[in-house]
Amino acid sequence: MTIGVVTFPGSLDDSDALRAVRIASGDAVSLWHGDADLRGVDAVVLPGGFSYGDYLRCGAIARFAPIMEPLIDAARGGMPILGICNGFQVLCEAHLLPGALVRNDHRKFVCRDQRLRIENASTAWTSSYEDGQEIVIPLKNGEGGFVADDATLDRLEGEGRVVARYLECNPNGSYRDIAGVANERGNVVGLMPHPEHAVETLTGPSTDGLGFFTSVLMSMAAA
Amino acid sequence: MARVVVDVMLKPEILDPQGKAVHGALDRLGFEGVSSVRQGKRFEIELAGMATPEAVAEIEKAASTLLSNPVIEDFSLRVEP
Amino acid sequence: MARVVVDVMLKPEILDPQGKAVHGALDRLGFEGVSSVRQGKRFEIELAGMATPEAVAEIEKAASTLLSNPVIEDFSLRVEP
Amino acid sequence: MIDTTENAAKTPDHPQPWAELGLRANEYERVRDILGRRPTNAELAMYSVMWSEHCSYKSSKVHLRRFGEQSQVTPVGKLLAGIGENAGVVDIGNGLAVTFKAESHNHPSYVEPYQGAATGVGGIVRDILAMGARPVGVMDSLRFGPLDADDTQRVLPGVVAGVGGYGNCLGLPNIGGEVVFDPSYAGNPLVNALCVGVMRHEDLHLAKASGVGNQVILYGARTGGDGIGGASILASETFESEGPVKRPSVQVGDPFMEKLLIECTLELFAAEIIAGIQDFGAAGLSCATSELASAGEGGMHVVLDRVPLRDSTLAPEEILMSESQERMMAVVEPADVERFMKICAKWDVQADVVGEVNASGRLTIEWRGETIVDVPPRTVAHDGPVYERPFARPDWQDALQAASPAHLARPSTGDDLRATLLRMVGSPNLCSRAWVTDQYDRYVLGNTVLAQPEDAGVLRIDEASGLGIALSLDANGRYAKLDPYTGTQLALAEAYRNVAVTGARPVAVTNCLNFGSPEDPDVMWQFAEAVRGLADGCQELGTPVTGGNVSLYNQTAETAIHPTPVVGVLGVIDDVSRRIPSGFRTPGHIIYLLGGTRDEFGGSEWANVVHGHLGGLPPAVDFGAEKALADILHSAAGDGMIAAAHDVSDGGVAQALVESVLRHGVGARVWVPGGLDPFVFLFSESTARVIVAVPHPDEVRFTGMCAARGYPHERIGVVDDEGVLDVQGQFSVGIDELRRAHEETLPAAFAE
Ligand SMILES: Nc1ncnc2c1ncn2[C@@H]1O[C@H](COP(=O)(O)OP(=O)(O)O)[C@@H](O)[C@H]1O
Ligand SMILES: [Mg+2]
Repeated sequence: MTIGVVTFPGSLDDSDALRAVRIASGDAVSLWHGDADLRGVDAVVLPGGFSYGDYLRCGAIARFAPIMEPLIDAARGGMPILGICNGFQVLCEAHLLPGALVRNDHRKFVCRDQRLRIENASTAWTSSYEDGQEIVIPLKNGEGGFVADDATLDRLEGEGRVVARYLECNPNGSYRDIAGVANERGNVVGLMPHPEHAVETLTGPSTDGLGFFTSVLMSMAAA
Repeated sequence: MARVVVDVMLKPEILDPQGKAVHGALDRLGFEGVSSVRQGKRFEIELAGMATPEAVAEIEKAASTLLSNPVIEDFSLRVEP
Repeated sequence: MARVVVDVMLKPEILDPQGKAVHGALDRLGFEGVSSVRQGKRFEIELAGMATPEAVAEIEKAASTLLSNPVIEDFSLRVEP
Repeated sequence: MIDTTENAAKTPDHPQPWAELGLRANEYERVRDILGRRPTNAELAMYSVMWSEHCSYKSSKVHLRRFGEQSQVTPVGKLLAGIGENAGVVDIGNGLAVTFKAESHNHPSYVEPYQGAATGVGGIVRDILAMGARPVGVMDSLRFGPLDADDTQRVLPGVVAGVGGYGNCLGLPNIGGEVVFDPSYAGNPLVNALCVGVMRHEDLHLAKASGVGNQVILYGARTGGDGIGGASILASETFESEGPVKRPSVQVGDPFMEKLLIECTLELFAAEIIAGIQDFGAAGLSCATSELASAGEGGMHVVLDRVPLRDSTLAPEEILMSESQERMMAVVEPADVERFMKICAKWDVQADVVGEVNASGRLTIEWRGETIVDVPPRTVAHDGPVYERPFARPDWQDALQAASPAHLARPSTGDDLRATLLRMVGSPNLCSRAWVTDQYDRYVLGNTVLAQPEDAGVLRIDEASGLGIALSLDANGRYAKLDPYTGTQLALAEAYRNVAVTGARPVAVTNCLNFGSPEDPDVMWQFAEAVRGLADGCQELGTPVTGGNVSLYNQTAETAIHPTPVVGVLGVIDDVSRRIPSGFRTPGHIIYLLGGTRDEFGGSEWANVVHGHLGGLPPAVDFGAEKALADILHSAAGDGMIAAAHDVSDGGVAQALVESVLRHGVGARVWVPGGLDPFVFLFSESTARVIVAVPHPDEVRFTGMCAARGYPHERIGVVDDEGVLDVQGQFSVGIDELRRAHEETLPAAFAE
């Protein structure tokens, strides 16, 4: 099973995402933003960072990178895609996921160990968890406030597409404490916190993040 | 040579933490009588040529796809003399 | 009720990385004929009362101290009808 | 009209603004002597900026020589590069080397806090990159005026956002630093940034231009008019004496550009097509060209018209002085230029050949086809003026040292001690730094083993073997004011100890020396004492100084800041999985205090917080004890005998205990060792002490080791889960109450 990780100019957590794939026993493949080619991978991670410096709006410029064309097609065809932090922003800008991510309500960058509840353990990226399972993984963002209009939020809740929610503290002003959402089919997931930073006891606050990567490897193996 | 200015503001229903913070700071500094502050972005785009209708239409397209995100923002555009 | 708009732009000699990035993106997306892009901030300040000369003078002071840093930025202010 | 060398030779009496550019009359005369004519405007620009205090170290050089005279061998081997290079390089084994350095960006951060701090981080990162290393972490040491001062309210949030904004965007974990408040820094904040990088031995690139015919390539951002004169004028003059030629002197950073520059440069290194490289710091092209040429064996010719500009109206001397950020200069063999350009294009980095290495022995620069610079490069870059500034022990020093804290009223009852403790843990210098450090990404790159609020940052360097490094950055201006020699050694001792408590072996030192005006003999004495103290201390510890930075003229009017030598210590840890964390976690673990406690309150936080008092002598330094302590910690870490260790410094044992219980929210029962006064036990700042938590089964082995080495160790308590810190027979205080007192201060001060 191969999982590709896209490097945009300004991607920062790409090497971490590749490492997380390897620790989860997947084959990690590095993808380049300028190639309109997914190199035959089975799933893709859009990693965290500051693509194009996060100038303009986070993810707004990366969304037009050449690799996004085949990626958008693949996403529509059901390929598992995970956008972490900046990757989540890219997916929203590309309209693969609803809503948008805006400046934190306290206007500061925040880095903390964040408690989350997995609200939907049936997406391609969360099947290793239990519904309602609580996990702690790092969160770090300056523009992580998830916003959408009420109708969209109601629909997301109604369809079980809120994948994860913040517990104990809403770190960025996200509407309804939303930390991650999925598309209708559940193959595309966007998540503001960073599971790839919680895959080793030595460097993470837990190993709770590993489940995102094992989920997709297992679901692909089953398919 | 012409200049097109594009203003991008968050939609009224979206929380604007920066505007709110500026409002709070104005209050604390004793600037009274302000009822609300919103903060947005301003782009000054210099064209190499004239602001022909085609050129402006192009910028308008850029404004609605790249410079603003219609999910959360509105924009307005004007050609400066 | 009146609205005062304050535009804050980086001084011309100061590097504007955001404008540069936007310019690059416009080029790559095939929007041609743009010779430069500068990105700044726009503040929409709603006053509770009228835009009296005193009120505007107050906002002007805020613009030069709080809303902009004169070391790197210029601002312009206008009262909207 | 262009001021060519030919023109200069013909017009010897043409008046020049050397004074406005910061040159002294004798310095201007020396330039004329060197050239045998008056300098052109472009040459004047170069000499003035390169001979500024900031670039030439003209006041500090005679003292800094001490560091180079020391043994350049660390406990883990010889330095691969030492003082004189962009940054020192330490061999850490496995074919790997580490380079680290701190730099100040004090005045720019006062003028424009966000951009000043951001470009400070950017500058030090390029320094590390230019050594051939991949930057892997940053730290920041910050000092401000009083927490409640208006100016602190203005400066601090911007500085913190700037350090975070730039470092986070580069993808470098921030692994530690300092935040200190003191009235002496009002109007004179200190912003010191450190970067650490890693390379394989063979990748060490030293800054020099050699090989006749090699091409000189400028790559990165375009050159603009920002920061012109910043080096000579911003950093080397006091605020009041701003002369007439000041241009807008602040630079704006573009961290995205820098991120591309890093990746591009690393790819160029990997392709082995870089013969020499130099970062652009203060003094821009003047500095890069003259330093490269001076360090090589030949000469260099530069065509200034080829420098890509952001502002086409710039004059040649302005181009030479511009401090535009995010630029580098490389020397490349002609056959490799095409590959060089290709790699730059991949990363969207502009690159232009602007010159060539030749055998002339001179640096020549042409503009519009005419020669505007023709100088021996060494005279610009390396043979600047050197001053033996007068220095003398200040006449107030004796009185200050005589004002001992012995007469200050001390808390005597348990209730008084409890109230003192709560007041101290919430005071500006002892309260939680989370409001600051939560704005920094400590996770990126996935190798951060320890970061704030741990005593030192620990990074994994080699995933296969677990080889890693530890770093701490410390200073105490109050101690240094009381006695700059000892105060500097105390900073060294604390940084050394902070590294040691992680289980790492301290091996090498860097510094950033922040002082007032060198023209004030009092300040110059402080500086000389600080250097002497650091050099002697490093000698005793066997940890050489590998490099550093000096920032002078940190003063408003006649008042200088406290002398503030910031010391960084690098440690090596063979296996990061053996690191010792700092917080108590497990009930039942036994708490030991290692080291002896004396009645030492000169310069202490207690005297500061409770009495607003600064006087007497700082705590005594004992490097022998520090070494013995570090050895014990290193062995104990290797054997897994210690579950947690925390350095005892500002605020004493009380502060260390509070931080240890709050880390994971456990409780502890503590008793005052026999023969010690409870107040002295809790709040004295005696050195060479740490508290450790030892699992019961390891206790005998551990105490046996301490006893065998003759190191004082006292069983002072036990970790529990009762939710209180209980000092038996004195007082007890709930963890929740402690947490509130500790964590509320900064958020309350910067609430909107
Ligand atoms: N400006 C800063 N940037 C990053 N980390 C910081 C900063 N200030 C303090 N810290 C971290 O917060 C923790 C507590 O700081 P401090 O009490 O000064 O440590 P110590 O006294 O052990 O040197 C340490 O881990 C330190 O590295
Ligand atoms: Mg410490």
